[in-house]
Order: sequence, then structure tokens, then C-alpha cells
Amino acid sequence: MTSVFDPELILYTTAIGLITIGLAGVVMSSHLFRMVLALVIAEAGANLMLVLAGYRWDAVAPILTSLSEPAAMVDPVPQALVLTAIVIGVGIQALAVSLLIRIRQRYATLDRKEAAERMDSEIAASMGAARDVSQDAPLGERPLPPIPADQVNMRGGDAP
Amino acid sequence: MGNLTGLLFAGGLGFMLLTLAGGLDFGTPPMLVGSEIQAHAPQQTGAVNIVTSVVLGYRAIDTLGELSILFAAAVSAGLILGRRHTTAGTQTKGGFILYTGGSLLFPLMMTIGFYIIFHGHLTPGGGFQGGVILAAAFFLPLLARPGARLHHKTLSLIEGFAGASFILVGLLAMMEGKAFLQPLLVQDTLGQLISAGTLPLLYLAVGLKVGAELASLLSRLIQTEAPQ
Amino acid sequence: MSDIEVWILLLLALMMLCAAVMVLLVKNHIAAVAAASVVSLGLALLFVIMRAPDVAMTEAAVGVGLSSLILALALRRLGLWKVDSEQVKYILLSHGGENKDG
Amino acid sequence: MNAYLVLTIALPLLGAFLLPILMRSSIAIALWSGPAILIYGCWTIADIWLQGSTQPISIAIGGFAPPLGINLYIDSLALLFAFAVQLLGLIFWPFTLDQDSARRQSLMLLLVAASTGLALSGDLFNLYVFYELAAVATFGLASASGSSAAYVATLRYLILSGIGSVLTLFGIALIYSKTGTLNLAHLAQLAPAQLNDELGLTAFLSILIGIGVKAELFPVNTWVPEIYATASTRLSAFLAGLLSKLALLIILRLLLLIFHQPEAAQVLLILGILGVVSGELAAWRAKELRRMLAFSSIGQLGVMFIAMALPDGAGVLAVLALAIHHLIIKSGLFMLAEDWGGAIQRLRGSAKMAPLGAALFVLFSLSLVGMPPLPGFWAKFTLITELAGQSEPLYLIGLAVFLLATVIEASYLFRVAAILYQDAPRETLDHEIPKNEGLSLVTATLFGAGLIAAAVMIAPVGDSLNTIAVQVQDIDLYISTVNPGGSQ
Repeated sequence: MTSVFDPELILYTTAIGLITIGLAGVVMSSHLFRMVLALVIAEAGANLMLVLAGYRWDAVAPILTSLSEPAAMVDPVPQALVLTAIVIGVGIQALAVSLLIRIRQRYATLDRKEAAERMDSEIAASMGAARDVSQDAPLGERPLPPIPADQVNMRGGDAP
Repeated sequence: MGNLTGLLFAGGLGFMLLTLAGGLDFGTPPMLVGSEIQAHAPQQTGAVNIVTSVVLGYRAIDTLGELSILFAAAVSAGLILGRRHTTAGTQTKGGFILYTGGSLLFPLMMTIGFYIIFHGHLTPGGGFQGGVILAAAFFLPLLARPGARLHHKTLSLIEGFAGASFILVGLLAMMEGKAFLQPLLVQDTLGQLISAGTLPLLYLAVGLKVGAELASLLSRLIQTEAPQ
Repeated sequence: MSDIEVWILLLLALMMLCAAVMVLLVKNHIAAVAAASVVSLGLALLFVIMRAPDVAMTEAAVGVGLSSLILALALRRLGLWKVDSEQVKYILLSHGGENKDG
Repeated sequence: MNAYLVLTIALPLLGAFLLPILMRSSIAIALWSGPAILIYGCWTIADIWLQGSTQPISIAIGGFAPPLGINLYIDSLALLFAFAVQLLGLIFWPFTLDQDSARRQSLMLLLVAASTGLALSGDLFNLYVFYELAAVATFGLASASGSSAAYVATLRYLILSGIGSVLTLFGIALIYSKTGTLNLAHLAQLAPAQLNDELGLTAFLSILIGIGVKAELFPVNTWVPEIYATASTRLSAFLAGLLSKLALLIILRLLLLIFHQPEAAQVLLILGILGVVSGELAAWRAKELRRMLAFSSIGQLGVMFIAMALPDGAGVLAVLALAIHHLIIKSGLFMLAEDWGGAIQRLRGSAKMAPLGAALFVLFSLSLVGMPPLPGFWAKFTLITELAGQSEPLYLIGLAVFLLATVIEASYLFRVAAILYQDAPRETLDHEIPKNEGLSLVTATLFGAGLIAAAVMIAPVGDSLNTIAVQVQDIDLYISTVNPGGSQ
């Protein structure tokens, strides 16, 4: 290696850094949307890690150019895995976003703690168990302001 | 307080993982499976792009699983966001540039999308990348004309049949007495557009499915009502 | 890997890490989404350098394009699409000043 | 003939893709195509079972020999669980007909396909893909109830499971960069030389936490009470009964085949003990039946992790016995809980209204606690003898915790049983007392019948479990069956 820096070390540090930052972000952020963003970052780190697992310096991309003299290629398998992982990630992300939209509509908040408390009190209410539920918390279906009352019946499925 | 412990924990974790770097030599992977695949891929699958031969040949069932995951995500999003949409009022009409650009770009993007899909076994790219571009091509008119709607019926038809044809190609191989998802019709035309047997068919199925799924996902997102 | 590539690598890595930290710390949600797509973009460029053109294309299409689009749409639907009012005021005011001068 | 086993994964996927289209053209065909696919799956697996070959086989998907391609590894254990997946998929099939039923049935088919893949697959990354598929299908089904709490619970579950999937990917990347292969048999070959260090341990821990999300492992099980309280009871039964066992099975396979470090077992032991303590105590405090069942399932899976941590595969038989026993009991209990929602105190007098349901509850409770003639006793006894034979203090702590947990379990289960048999308060009207009826009671009776059948035939059942356990532990058999690398 002629260079001042070891490229593999840079890449490895980046991957670990992204994973760590992402996971720390998921654990610490107080906003549900930020949690999803942090998850995206962590996933990016994991993908980088996986590509790095098959990376060879001084090798070419895994596409045959001349049939007679195959050159040294980087490992194609991790690249195929990462293709899969990226698409899986975006699917989960879309799902998370649609959940967020619903939560925002029902609870009018995306604060992590607030949403969790609302959920807990709703679960407790649905179980009929005695839990000191403050009266302003919704017991049944969303009585919350963000949706005007005349639109309630237009929404599918959940209207009472 | 919780933040501080979290930060310390994350820092410690990162440091621990970094020290592990000493145990690995990146840059010189063992390539136990990789080099075997490189040696055999052109003969066994007929694809010049070895990543494609891994994605659609050696690990085809992973790809099937991945398609299913995308499908599951789209179905779940449909379940969550419901069927009825209110499009009125929440969107502003696209400007002239967006409107004209959208109409101009649509055929161009379709061409590029299908080009990428059909050349997946020769050059970088393939069903996933092409599918995303197809989805973008269908999504553009939605941005330009807020009133426009995608045909969800058509989309779900494409989605279902594309996914089914991926499996059916696999089952076809079984009927020929081979293994499930084994590539068929490997001819000695390495490097040409029509080569690699069933792989381009599989990639076409993947591209159509991904495109239809993403288009319906995006349109669902854009058509749900925004809060005031 | 040539020297210049290593320098590009280092630059990209720093950019990505900074953007990742920004995603978590910045107040404005639009800026956070933008920072997240910077991470994806850096990742796509890294994949190019790492001889993974397929992955780079996918990351560019899915990570930079689609995922940012989904997140931006989500911002709209979640009511988080708010430009920082202080900054807007500042920009508007300074524009007004320029006009007067000119 | 055996090659058709791959259809148990492919056909549910095909059905899932086509169901939304079918539903539009003909509802009758669409309604019955799902169950038909599952019945075909059951029949295929049972057919292989009945051929009587006990030798494991390996099916190469795509015709590529194992280390290059992906293979399905089919031994008795995999067959047993694949059969259980298809059967339970049929039992818990969402028959309800409404505007979302096509979507729900599609997701159920995807969940069944993914679970079958989890039972059969012999490739690390393929396991990850099926694991994610199962997770996404679960998200959809869990949020299908449409209550606001369900959405929040699902999102929290999704984020936790996202953390898990990042960690799993990281672990897979570590393993791949060290060994250059993903095939489990190939890894088993290489592991003693290459993965027997801190790197292997780190990889194991990340994969353990990742897969542990579904297996209700101690620190990553916060989703359990939330999801089981908000999702439909049938989904809860499927998750608690089957999917957690499949994740457990994967961890067991990885531990036996690849990760032999004593530290790995110790971590499992500690996490298992913590899971037992936290789960059982929370179950004891729970005031609602479903919540109680959710927490107690955390506790019981903790017991299985303790058993798994026994050195040299001594606990494999106990793990299998506990897992299958728990599968039957928890599915049955959740089916009973379907009609017994609400505070436990409301259940007073239920025994008079629904004597069969109450009797089944007592039966399940007795077996879960470990009453001698019932299979639960045998499963627990196997574990106790193995644990008592260990000399290390940590295992003895595990034993003590396990015995204590049994006492707690008995106290809260019999508390519920006592309430069931109490007289209803005088002012309550008959129709206000919740009682089981209809499909859920029939299903619970099925599980009860299975339990009694196992109790009657405890000797042959024990023998075959023992054979399965021996087969699972035979690493050389696994490697030679898959034969990675051919002659190498």
C-alpha cells in the first residue's frame, strides 16, 4: 500500500461509525420520524460493511469483459446480498412511513414517549383493567383535533 | 441522563467493534465461494454480469424472498393506509416546467428502464434498478397533475402476474426434471443481448413487479390526506 | 487503489459521518431528510470506488432517489414540512434590502 | 419426490401474489385457494414423513451444489417444524370476509412461506431473508386490527426488529469476511479453525440479538406484551406458539453447528435467566389474560435458552421437548383467551357457562406447570436432571431460577383457574360472563386433544424426540449430507 491511509480502515471505520450513529440515534431520539431516519443510517452502515466483506483492492468489477483472460474480480456474492438488503430496507422504510402517517392522524403527535403513553393507556382501557388513566387521554378511537369531524366518515375501515 | 448512558454505550460499542478490525484483513477476502462462482458462472448461467448470475441463478430464492418482502410491505401499507384516498385540495398543481417535463420524460424514462432491465445480464443494472426507474416514470405524471390517478387495478394485475411468472419460470424448470429455479436454455451465446436463458425473463418479471409495487406505494403515499 | 482514490474515499467517509451526525442533531426535519440522502449518495459513490457498479446503481436509484422521495412525501403527510421561519424571514429581509439598494 | 418439498415454500408465495387478483374475479376460488395450498403443503410433508426415511436430505435450489447455491436441509426436526407451520397456518387461517381479507390472507400465506423457509433453509443469508419476510408479514397482520394502539405497537416492533436486522447483517458480514461462505454446513466445516475467536463471538452475539427479537430474548422483547395485546389473538398464537420457536431453532442450529465458544453459551444462559425472572414476575403482576400469557411466554422461552446453554448439546432434547410442548400449550391458551378478554376478575363464573373451556385451561395450566402424567412434567424433568448434573455455579443458579419460576407460574395460573371456578357476582347477568364458543373453542380442544395424545403415548413420543435430538447434534451428518465443496 503506497498511500498514507489504509483505505480498508477508512471504509471499516465508516461502516462501524454509521452503524453506531444509527443505532444510537434509534435508541436516543425522542421523535418517531427521527428514529426511522436513524434506522436508515444504520442500514446504510450494514450495507457498506457487507460490500466491504467482498472487496479486494486491485481487482475489477465482477463483469466479464474479455472471455479469454479473466482478471481478478471482487467477490460478487456480497454485492448480490447487498442488492437484496437495500431493497428490503426500502420496503421496511415505506411500511414505517405509512405507520407514522396513521399514528400522526390518530394521536396528533410523533413524540416517542407521548405515543407510547397513549398506546399504553389505550391498551389498558381495552383490557378493562384498572389503570389510572387520565381522563383527557383517549380511551377509544381518536377524539383528536387534527381531523375535522366531517372527514371522519370518509376514512376507510376505522370509522365507528 | 438516559442520553448520556446511551451515548457512552454507543461509543463503547463502536470502540469495541473497531478494535475487532485487527482480526480481519479487509481487502483480501478469502473468496471461497466467490472465486468458484466466478469460474463457473458464465458456463452455468450464461450471464456476463456475475452479480446477475448470483442474484438470479445461485441465490435466486433470495431474490424471490426479496420480491415477497417488497410485496408484503406494499400489501401492509395498503392495509394500513386504507383504500380510500382524498386527493383534493392538498396538492398544488405542478408548474409548466414540471408538466411539460413530465410528459417529455415519460417515454424516455420508460425506455431507459426497460433498457436497464434487458441488459441486466450484460452490464451493471437489472430488474431492481430498472424497476425503480419505471416506477419513477409512472410517478412523474402524478406530481405534475395532482388530479391524475394511477390505475391501481392494472398495477396490481402487473404486480401479481409478474411475481407469479417468476415462480412459474422456476416451476417450469421443475417440470423439465431439473431443480426449482434452475436456469433453462443456456446457449452458447455469451455476451449477447439474447443469451443467458431464462435470466432476462426473470429480470423482466422482477423489474415489472418492483416497478408496479413501488408505483402503487408512492401513489398511495401521495394520495393520503395531509394534516392541516 | 490509487492515491487520489484514497483521498476521495477519505473525503466521502468524512462527509457521510458528518451527515449522519447531522441527521440526528439538526432541528429541521427537511434538513434531516436531506442529510440522510447525503449519506446514501456518499454510499453510492463509495460503492463505485469499491468496484460494485450494480450495488452503486441500486443505491443511487433506491437509496438516494426512492427513499428520499418516500421520506419527503412522508414529511408532507406528517405535517413536518416546515421551513425554518427565522431563516425564511432573514432571507426575505435581506432580499428586500438588496432590491432597495439596486 | 423429495424435491417437491420446495413447493411448500413456492406455492404459498405464488398464492400470495395471485390472491388479490383472484379475489377480484372469483371470491369462492380465492377463499379456498389459501387453505388448499396449505393442505397440499401438509400432505407433501406428511408424505415424506410416512416414507419412513430418517436420513436427512439436502435439496439444492437451482441445481447448484451447496456452497455455491442455496440448499434446503431437511432432517426430522426441520420436517416436524415445517409441518407444524403449514398445519398452524391452516388452523389460524383468517377466514373473515371483508374488504381487506385478500390482503390479510396474502400476508398470512407469506408468513407461512417465510416460516417454512426458516425451518428448512440451510444458508445463513437465506435465513435472514425469510426472517425479514416473516417480520414484514407480521407487521402487516399486526396492524390489521386498525386500532391506534396497534399502529404504535407495530411501529415500535418494526423499529426494534430493524435494529435486529442491522445487527444480523453486521454479523453475517463479519462471518463472510472471515470465512468467505454462507452455507451452514460449509461454515460448520470451517468454524473450528476460523470462527473460534472474539470475532466469531461478536458475530454470534449480533446474530443472537438480531434473531432474538423474534425469539423473545431478554433485552429485545419489549414488543411482546404490546403486540400480543393489540394484534388479533390468532396472530398472537401463531407468533408466540410457532414463530418464536422457529427463531429459537435457528439459534440452536447456529450454536450447535458453528459457534462452540463457551462464552456464547454463558451469554445465552445469563440472558435466559434474566428473561425467566422478568417474564414470570411481569406475568404474575398482569391483570389480563392475554398480557399474562405474553409475559409467561417470555419466561418460558427464557427457560429454553437456559436449556440451550448447556454444554456439549446436553440440553438439546430438553429444548426440543420444551419447545414443542410450549407450542401446543401456548397456541391452545391463546385460543382460549380469544373470548376471555378483559380483566381477569371479569371471568368469575365462566366455568359454569363454558365448562369445556375452563377444563381445557386447567389441563393446559397443569401441563405447563409440570404435573406428572402430562408431557410438561417430562419436558421439565429432562431439563432439571441435565441442569442438576452440571458443576458450574451459573447452571445451578439457572436451576434455582427455573424452579422458582415454576412456583410463580403455578401461582398465577391457578389464580386464574380459581377465578374461573368461582361463582359469578350475583348482580351479573349470564350473557355478561365471557365464555368460549365457536371456532376458538374447537381449536383449543384440538390442541388439548393433541396434548392428551402426547401424554398417553409419552414413551414413543419421547423416543422419537430423542432420535431427533441425536440427529440434530450430529454435525458430521449435517456436513456429509450437504457435502459442501464436493470432494474437498
